[in-house]
Amino acid sequence: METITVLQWAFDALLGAALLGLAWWLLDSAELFRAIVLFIAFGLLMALAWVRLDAPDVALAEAAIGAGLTGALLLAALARLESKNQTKTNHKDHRGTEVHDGQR
Amino acid sequence: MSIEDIPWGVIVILLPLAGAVVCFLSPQRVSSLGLIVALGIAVGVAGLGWQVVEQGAQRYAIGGWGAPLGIDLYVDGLSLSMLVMTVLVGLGISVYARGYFKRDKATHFWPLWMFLWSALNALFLSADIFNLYVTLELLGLAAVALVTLAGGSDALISAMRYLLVSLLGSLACLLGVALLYHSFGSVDIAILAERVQPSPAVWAAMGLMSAGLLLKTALFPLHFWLPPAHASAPAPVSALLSALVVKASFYILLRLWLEVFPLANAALAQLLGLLGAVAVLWGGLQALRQTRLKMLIAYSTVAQTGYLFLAFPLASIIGWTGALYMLLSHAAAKTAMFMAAGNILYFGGHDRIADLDRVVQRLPLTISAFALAGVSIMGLPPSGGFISKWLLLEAAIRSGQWWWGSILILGGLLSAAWVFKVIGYAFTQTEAPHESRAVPVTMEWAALAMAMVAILLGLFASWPLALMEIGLPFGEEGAG
Amino acid sequence: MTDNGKQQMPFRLLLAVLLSTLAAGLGYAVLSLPSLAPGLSEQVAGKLETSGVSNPVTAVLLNFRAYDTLLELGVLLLALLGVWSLRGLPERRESSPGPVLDTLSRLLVPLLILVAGYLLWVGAYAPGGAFQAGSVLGAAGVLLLLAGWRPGARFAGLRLRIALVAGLGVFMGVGIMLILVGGHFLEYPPPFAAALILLIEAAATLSIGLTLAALFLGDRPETGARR
Amino acid sequence: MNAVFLYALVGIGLFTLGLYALIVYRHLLRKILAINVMGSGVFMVLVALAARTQGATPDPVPHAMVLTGIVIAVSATALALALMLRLRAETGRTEFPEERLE
Repeated sequence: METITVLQWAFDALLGAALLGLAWWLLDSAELFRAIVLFIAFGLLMALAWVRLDAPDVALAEAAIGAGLTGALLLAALARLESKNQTKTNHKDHRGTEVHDGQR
Repeated sequence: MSIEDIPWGVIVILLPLAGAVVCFLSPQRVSSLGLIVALGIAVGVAGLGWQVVEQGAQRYAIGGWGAPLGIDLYVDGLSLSMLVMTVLVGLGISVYARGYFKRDKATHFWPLWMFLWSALNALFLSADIFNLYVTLELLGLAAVALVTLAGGSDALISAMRYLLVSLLGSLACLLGVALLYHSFGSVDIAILAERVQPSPAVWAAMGLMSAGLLLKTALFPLHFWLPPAHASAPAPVSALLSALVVKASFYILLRLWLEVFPLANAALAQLLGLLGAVAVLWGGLQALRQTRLKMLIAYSTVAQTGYLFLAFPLASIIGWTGALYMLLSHAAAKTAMFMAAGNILYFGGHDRIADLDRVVQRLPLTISAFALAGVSIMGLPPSGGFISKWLLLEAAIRSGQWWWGSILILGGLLSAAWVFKVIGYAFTQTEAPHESRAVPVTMEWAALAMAMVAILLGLFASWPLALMEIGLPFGEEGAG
Repeated sequence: MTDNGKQQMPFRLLLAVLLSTLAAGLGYAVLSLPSLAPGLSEQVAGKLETSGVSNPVTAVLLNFRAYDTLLELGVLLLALLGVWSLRGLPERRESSPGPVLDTLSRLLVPLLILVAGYLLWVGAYAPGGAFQAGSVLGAAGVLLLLAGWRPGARFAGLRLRIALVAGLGVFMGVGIMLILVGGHFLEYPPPFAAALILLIEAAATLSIGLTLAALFLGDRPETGARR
Repeated sequence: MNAVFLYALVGIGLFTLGLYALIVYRHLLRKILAINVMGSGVFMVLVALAARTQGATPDPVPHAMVLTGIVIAVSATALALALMLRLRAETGRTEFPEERLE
């Protein structure tokens, strides 16, 4: 019994520290791509924390929305930011064909 | 179900929400649909008003559960005044927007505006602080999306800043809500008011929620985001933001301050009053310095918001009433001013004050609207602005803090200076020739009608004043 | 980007000091709360019988505080309207999905739809419900979009819009119907509560999933058809 | 102090950390990430303190509130990202103009 509580304590403390550390790391990372990947990892750790706090409903939603969909949104936005970076001029001409592809 | 039992409050929230859905589904007929919904909301608010006048303040338990388990709607004189203000401004804006927004813009404007209206009504009726957070988010996102309709880099930059500020404010509020819920086991305002005890958590909640709401209300020095956002939005949206959206967060602050945080100490109230006074002077001076009409009007909103906070150090029924009256008459007058600016922009394609070029001859109704609204903003009789300043002055003298009264007079002088500056340029001929296009008549009349509302608030003050007292939102005489 | 675009050092230090004070104050406030507080758990447990579901979180979300959830569906739809009103987003980099992603999506999408249905169903008595199900459905949509699928003209018009507002529409419709039969707004009669909640959740799941996928896509599907 | 308060304090930490990053970093994507971290912090406070019940099951009301909050957060994030992309397309920048101190 004793060891279990100690272990739980250690786990909670570790998880809390990891959350704070990961938050700092992701916000301060020089590269945006890495920041987003770390954010997704942060979301997954949050889900773990929700499980520890007996909130399985929140854990599910966090894993699916917080980490999953928000992560996908962020990565898609970053891809668009960078695609704009590389092909700034010829993108407009490109556009029409792409839209037609999409219609099929 | 008899007519007394019709839940008008629910109708007033759902009607614009359903309107948003219908406008989204049928983009071809948005303007007509929107106007019909607006009229429906007017009927709903009239029904609710009748109920409140006849039966006093009302509470409605959604889902039949009742607080603390469920969410309640609550309407008294204060919330009813806000709803009536929203309907008056909303009808004006709806008529105006029919002329202002063309095809594609209109299909985007109407559903967003309906969402915004629904959020406002839900906010003014909510008795539950978590629900208030949800309505705040709904309101903030709708407002940001509306600002972006203007297109262009100015509008996009200020919309982005507005969005971040709005989210920050809401999150601060939500943390406050969390602390209050975990202190007292309820998010219902009335129950919190009964249970609240001074404690570190309550202080922290008060600080967080006040800071978040002050940021959203744009009280000096947290006003930095407001002038660019309000100035770069399309004119009807600027009117909505200045007249209604800023007032919504002030309303929540007022409710919390009156009910949940009455233990707030006098020093904090003095601080809010001081910031309000600085806002009046700073906003007025900045307005005077602007070269663009819409930017000028936006800075005037910073100043006029300042007046609202003068009521906090006075803390008397008459002071609160004065602030509420200021809120209502500013809503009408500022709507008229932004509409007038929109007309000028629509007409000449620019809003440079120095190049107004005898616009008074071309748009006489518009300039009359601007001037009449100016009367109320300056606080001259007979206008709503005058009544509110009179009430605030009386409260200042009664509480022995006459110096707040001097702010009212100084602020009025600053407003007078910029109103006359603009009107002066409207009479002056400039050399620069410019193209012009005809302004739809409805847009001119809408501006004039809103200005008339601001004046009528001064001529018939007794009716709105009686309305505000229903349910004693500001407490009883002697208790304040 | 050497300092990844930060403000100047003295400003950052001052801010760090200020915010540490804020954190200390807030931390003190949190620690001052009593270590035992039931909140509303007893009331929820007391009324759970009549709520129509046995998962207390679902009961709160779809019955006791259903009004919040209704407005929240409004927020989701509003965000999509806001994104759609911003025309001219930069185009995404369209790369051909490749055989792996293509096969993966063929395998995973039906599975995800199945999982969404399962989560929707168990939400009544176990962790799960409309939001979790909707977001899994949204993930399926994202996967389809990544694999290069785009809504064709058949889906992009009114049908898509109806599906997007289904959750909010059914929610409001049920609420109003309950007023018309003499109750309060969203006051489910206990015998019908389970069925009504499932109906609302099913519509909400569809709308949430589609809205999330549409938010991922960004541009309004019809604009492509018109140009 | 028990684990409940530990997590609540972590929540406060995330809130302030996010606030710091929101003010200090200029790139809009970082500001959006910062807002999300702040939000996670608030949700953490809400859920952690809900576990202060006598029995095994925590108070479900804050859990429901957080579910609502998560959906609102993803909606706001989506809008913010689209606005950022639009801003980039219009002005070529992903930061606010210099002169204003955020």
